[in-house]
Amino acid sequence: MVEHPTQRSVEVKPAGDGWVGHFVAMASPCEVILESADRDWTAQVSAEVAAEAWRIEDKFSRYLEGNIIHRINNAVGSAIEVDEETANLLDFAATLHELSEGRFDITSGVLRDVWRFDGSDRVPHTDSVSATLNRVGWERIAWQRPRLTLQAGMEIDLGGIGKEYAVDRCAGIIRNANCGAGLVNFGGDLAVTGPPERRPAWKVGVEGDTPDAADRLIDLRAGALATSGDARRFLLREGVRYGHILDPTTGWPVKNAPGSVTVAADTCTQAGMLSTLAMLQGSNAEAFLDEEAATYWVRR
Amino acid sequence: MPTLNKKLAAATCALLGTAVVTPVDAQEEPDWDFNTSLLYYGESDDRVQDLSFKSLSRRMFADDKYLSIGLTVDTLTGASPNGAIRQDIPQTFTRPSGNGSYLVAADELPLDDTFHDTRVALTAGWQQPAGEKGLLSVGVSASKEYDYLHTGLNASYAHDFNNRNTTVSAGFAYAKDSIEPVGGAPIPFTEMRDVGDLSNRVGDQDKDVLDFILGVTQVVSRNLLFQVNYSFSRSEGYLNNPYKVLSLVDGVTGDTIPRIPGPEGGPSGIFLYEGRPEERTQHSIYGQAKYNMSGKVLDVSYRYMTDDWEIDSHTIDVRYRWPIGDRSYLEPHLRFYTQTEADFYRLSLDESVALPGYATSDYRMGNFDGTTLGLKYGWKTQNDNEMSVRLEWYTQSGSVPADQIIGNQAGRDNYPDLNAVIAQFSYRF
Amino acid sequence: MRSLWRVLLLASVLAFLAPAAATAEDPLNLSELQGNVVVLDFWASWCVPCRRSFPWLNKMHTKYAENGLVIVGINLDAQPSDAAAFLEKYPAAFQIHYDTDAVLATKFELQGMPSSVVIGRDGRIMARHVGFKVKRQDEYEAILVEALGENP
Amino acid sequence: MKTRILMAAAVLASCAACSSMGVEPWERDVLARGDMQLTTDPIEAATDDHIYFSKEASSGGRGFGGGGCGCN
Repeated sequence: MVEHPTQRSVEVKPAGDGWVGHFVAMASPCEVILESADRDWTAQVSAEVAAEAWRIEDKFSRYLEGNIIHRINNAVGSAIEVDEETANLLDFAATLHELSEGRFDITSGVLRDVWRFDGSDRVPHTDSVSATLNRVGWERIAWQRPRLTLQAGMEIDLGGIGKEYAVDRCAGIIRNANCGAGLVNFGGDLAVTGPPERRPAWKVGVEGDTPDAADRLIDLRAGALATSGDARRFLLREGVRYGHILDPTTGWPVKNAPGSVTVAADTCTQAGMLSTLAMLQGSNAEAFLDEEAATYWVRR
Repeated sequence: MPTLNKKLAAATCALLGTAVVTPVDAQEEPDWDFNTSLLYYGESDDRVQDLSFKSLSRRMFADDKYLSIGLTVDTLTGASPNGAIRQDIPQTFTRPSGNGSYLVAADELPLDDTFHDTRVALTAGWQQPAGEKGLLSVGVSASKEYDYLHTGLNASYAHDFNNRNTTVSAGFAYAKDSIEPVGGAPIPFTEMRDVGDLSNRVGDQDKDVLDFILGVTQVVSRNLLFQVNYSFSRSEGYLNNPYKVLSLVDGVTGDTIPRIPGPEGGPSGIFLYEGRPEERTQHSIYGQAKYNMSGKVLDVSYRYMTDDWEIDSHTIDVRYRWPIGDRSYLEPHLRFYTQTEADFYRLSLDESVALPGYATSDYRMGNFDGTTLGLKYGWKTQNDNEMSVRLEWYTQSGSVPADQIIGNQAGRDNYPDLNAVIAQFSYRF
Repeated sequence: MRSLWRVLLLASVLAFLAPAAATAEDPLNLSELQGNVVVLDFWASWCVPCRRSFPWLNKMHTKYAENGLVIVGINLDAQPSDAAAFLEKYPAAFQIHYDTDAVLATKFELQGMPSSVVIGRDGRIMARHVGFKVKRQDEYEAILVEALGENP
Repeated sequence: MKTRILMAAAVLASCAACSSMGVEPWERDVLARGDMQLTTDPIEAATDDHIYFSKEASSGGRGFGGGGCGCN
C-alpha cells in the first residue's frame, strides 16, 4: 500500500515562555522545542527542520514510488548507481552488519511478508519463513560504492537508521542556527543541542522498568535518546510469546528480547543502533549494553 | 573495552560528518539521598577523643515508601576516670586486661588510658504508609566494639487525626547486648588484683533493654506545632561498668587504704570494682515546640526523666535558626541539663562501715549540671545540596554530697569536671 | 522492524511545555466547560506528592484532550511566584488557575493535598481523590475513561 | 508509681485538647519546610543523642535513646 503524505504543515504553539514547532514526519508526531521567546524565529527554524525531515522521509521511505529505495528494490538484479548520501548510509549499514555479526541487516525487511505482530496466534509455518530467508542477507548483495546490485526479489529498508539519522541532521540545523539550546523529537527519538539556559536540564520521561512502574525522569543536558522495541507488538501461541524483533540470520523472533530498550548517546544514530543491537541480543541485552559502557534503561 | 561502541561512534561520525559533538550528559533522577557527617568530639586534659564518620542514606520508592541505611564508624582514644579518688601521693592501678599497670601522679585524677576502641554501627529501616492515615516504620540495628556487641529491633506506628493536624504515635524498641570486658568481668566489690591475677573475673555478660514511646504531635497554627512524648525504658542484666572501681578509704582520714603491689606491679591501694543493680526502669516526658516567626524558627524542648535508681534529670534545649538570604542560615544552640545522683553513688567506700548493696563512683551517676553552647552555620551548595558546620562547647560541673566527704577528702576537687568540644561537618546530597 | 510510534515518550517530553495560558484571576465558571469532563487538581509547590501527579496529568491531557477532557491545575500557593518556580521545574501541559485565597479549596472542602475532583459532562461530581499514588494510576485513568463515556 | 500515671495523663490530656487547633490542608506551606520539621537534621540529632547518652544518665525523649554502646 502506498501512503501519500497528508497535507504537510508546521504549527507553532506557545509553551511556557517559549514556542514549540509541531509537524508529522515518518508516521510520528515531531516537535522542535527552542528556548528563544521569538515566535517567528521558532517558526522559521521549525520549518527548516520539518523540510529536512520530509526530504529524508521522501527519499528513503520504501512506501513511496520513484525514490532511490524504490529504484533499488525494483532493479531486478541490475546495478544501480546511488548518490553520496545514500552511499554513506549503505556504508554505515555495511559496517553495522559486520559489527553485529549479521544480526543487523537492512535486507531483512521482507520477513514482514510472513510475520504479522498483531497479538494473534498466527505464527508462520517454518517452510514459509525459510523460503523468505532465501531473499535475506547483506552478503548476497554486491556493494562497490557507488554501485549497488540486489538479487531479484530482495529489498532493502533504511527504516532502522532513517529516523535517528533525520533527528541528528535536524539537531545540526538547530545548532547551525545558533539560537540557543533546542530539542528535536521524532516520536520519542530525540536529541538536544545543549543544556537549557534557565533550568538544570531537559526533563524527558522514559517508561518504567515494568508495565505498572512509574515513568522514569531523565535529566538530559546534552546528547540524544533513542528507543527501540514496542511491548505491544507480539504473537502468542501455546503460551509462548513471540516478540516482534526478528533475527535476520534465523528469520525467527529473538528469544525473550526486552519489551523496549532506551539508550542515551552522543548522537541519536548511535543511540538508536545500540538500542537495536541490544534488542537483538535477547536475554543478554543488559550485558551487551554494560559491556559497551552505554547509558540505558531496559523494560522487560 | 567498548570496542563495538567505539567503531559505531566512528561510523556515525563518518555518516553525519559532524565535527563537534558534545558528549552525552544524561542521568536518571537519583532516588537515593545521602546525609553524611564527620564529627570530632574532644574532652580537655587528654580525656576521651572521638572521631566519627556517620552516613544516613535513604531510598524513596513509589508512594512514600522509604528504605534507610545508617552507618557509623567511631574511633575512640584518650582516657577516662577509673572511679578512684585523688590522693596526694602517686597511685598505681592494674590495666583492665590484667597484664600491665599504669601510674597516676600525686593530686591527679586517676585516669585509665587503655581506652582505645573502634566502634562500627549499622542501622536499617523501612517506612511505608499504612492505609490513608497511618505510617508504619520498622528497623534493625547492630553495633560492635572490641568489648561490646549490640543488636536491636524497633517498630512504630503513627496515625493522623482531624485532617492530619493531630498525629498519635506509639513505638517500641528491644535491644540485646552482650558485654565481653577485656580480661573478663570483675565480680562486684572484689579487690583490684595484681598484674596477671584474673581470679576475680567471670565470663561474658549480657543485658537487654525494652523501650516504649507514646507521643502526640499537634499542629496549632500555620507557624506553630508541638509534640509531647512519654517514654518508658526497662534495662535488665549486666548494667555495671567493668572498668570502674571505688577507693576503699580510712573512716577518719578519708585516705585510700594502702597496699603493696605484687612483683610485676599492681594496685597501690585497695580498689573495689563497682556493682550496680541488675535492672533499671526509666520514665521520661518530653515536650518540643517549633515556632516560625516570618522565616526565623525557634525550636524549644524540655525533658524530665526519673528512674528507680533515684536519678531525676531536667533537660532544656533551645535552637534559633536565623536564615541569611534564602541559601544559608545561622543557628545558635543552648542546652542546659541537670541530674541528681543515683542513690548508690559513692565518692569512696568507708572500710569501717559495712559495704552497701550497690555502689558506683562513675561521674555519670553523680550529681552534675551540663551546659552546651553551640553555633551552626548551614548553606546550600551550587547544585542545591546542603552543607553545614557546627561548633559546640559542652561542660559538666558536679558536686559530691557533703555527707560523703571524709577527712582529707574535704580539701580536694572530688568531682571530675568535664570540658568538651563538639565540631561537626555535614553534607546532604 | 521497530515501531516508529512511541506515544508515551512524546507525551512525557510534552511535559516540557508550560501551561497553555495562565488564566486571569476570574474564577472558574464551570458552566462554560459543561459537556466536557473536567478534572480539578488542587496542588501547591510545597506539596511533594503533587510533583508526582504532574507527569501523569500531562499524559492524560495529551491522551484525552481531543475527547473532551479538560484538566485544570488549581494552585493554592500563598505566593503565585512559588508556583511559577515550581512550573519551571515541573511543567504542566494543562491550564493553571490561581486560587490564592482558597475560595475553591474551601468550596470543595479539601481533605488533603493534592486533591482532585472529576466532574462529568453533566456537571455532576463523579469522583474525588486525596493524595496521588503512582500504583493507582490505572485506576484514576479508568475513572476518566468511564467519565468520557461513549467516545473514549 | 504515681509519676508514671501522671506522665501518661499529661500526654493524653494534651491529645484531648487537640481537636480545636489546626490548619486546613492547603495551609501547610510553612509546616512543609525542612527547617520546620521536628527533627530537621537527623544526623545531628543522632549524634547528640549518642554523645549525651554516653555522658549523662538520661537518654532519648525525642525518640528511642542513642544507646547500643559500651559507654554506659
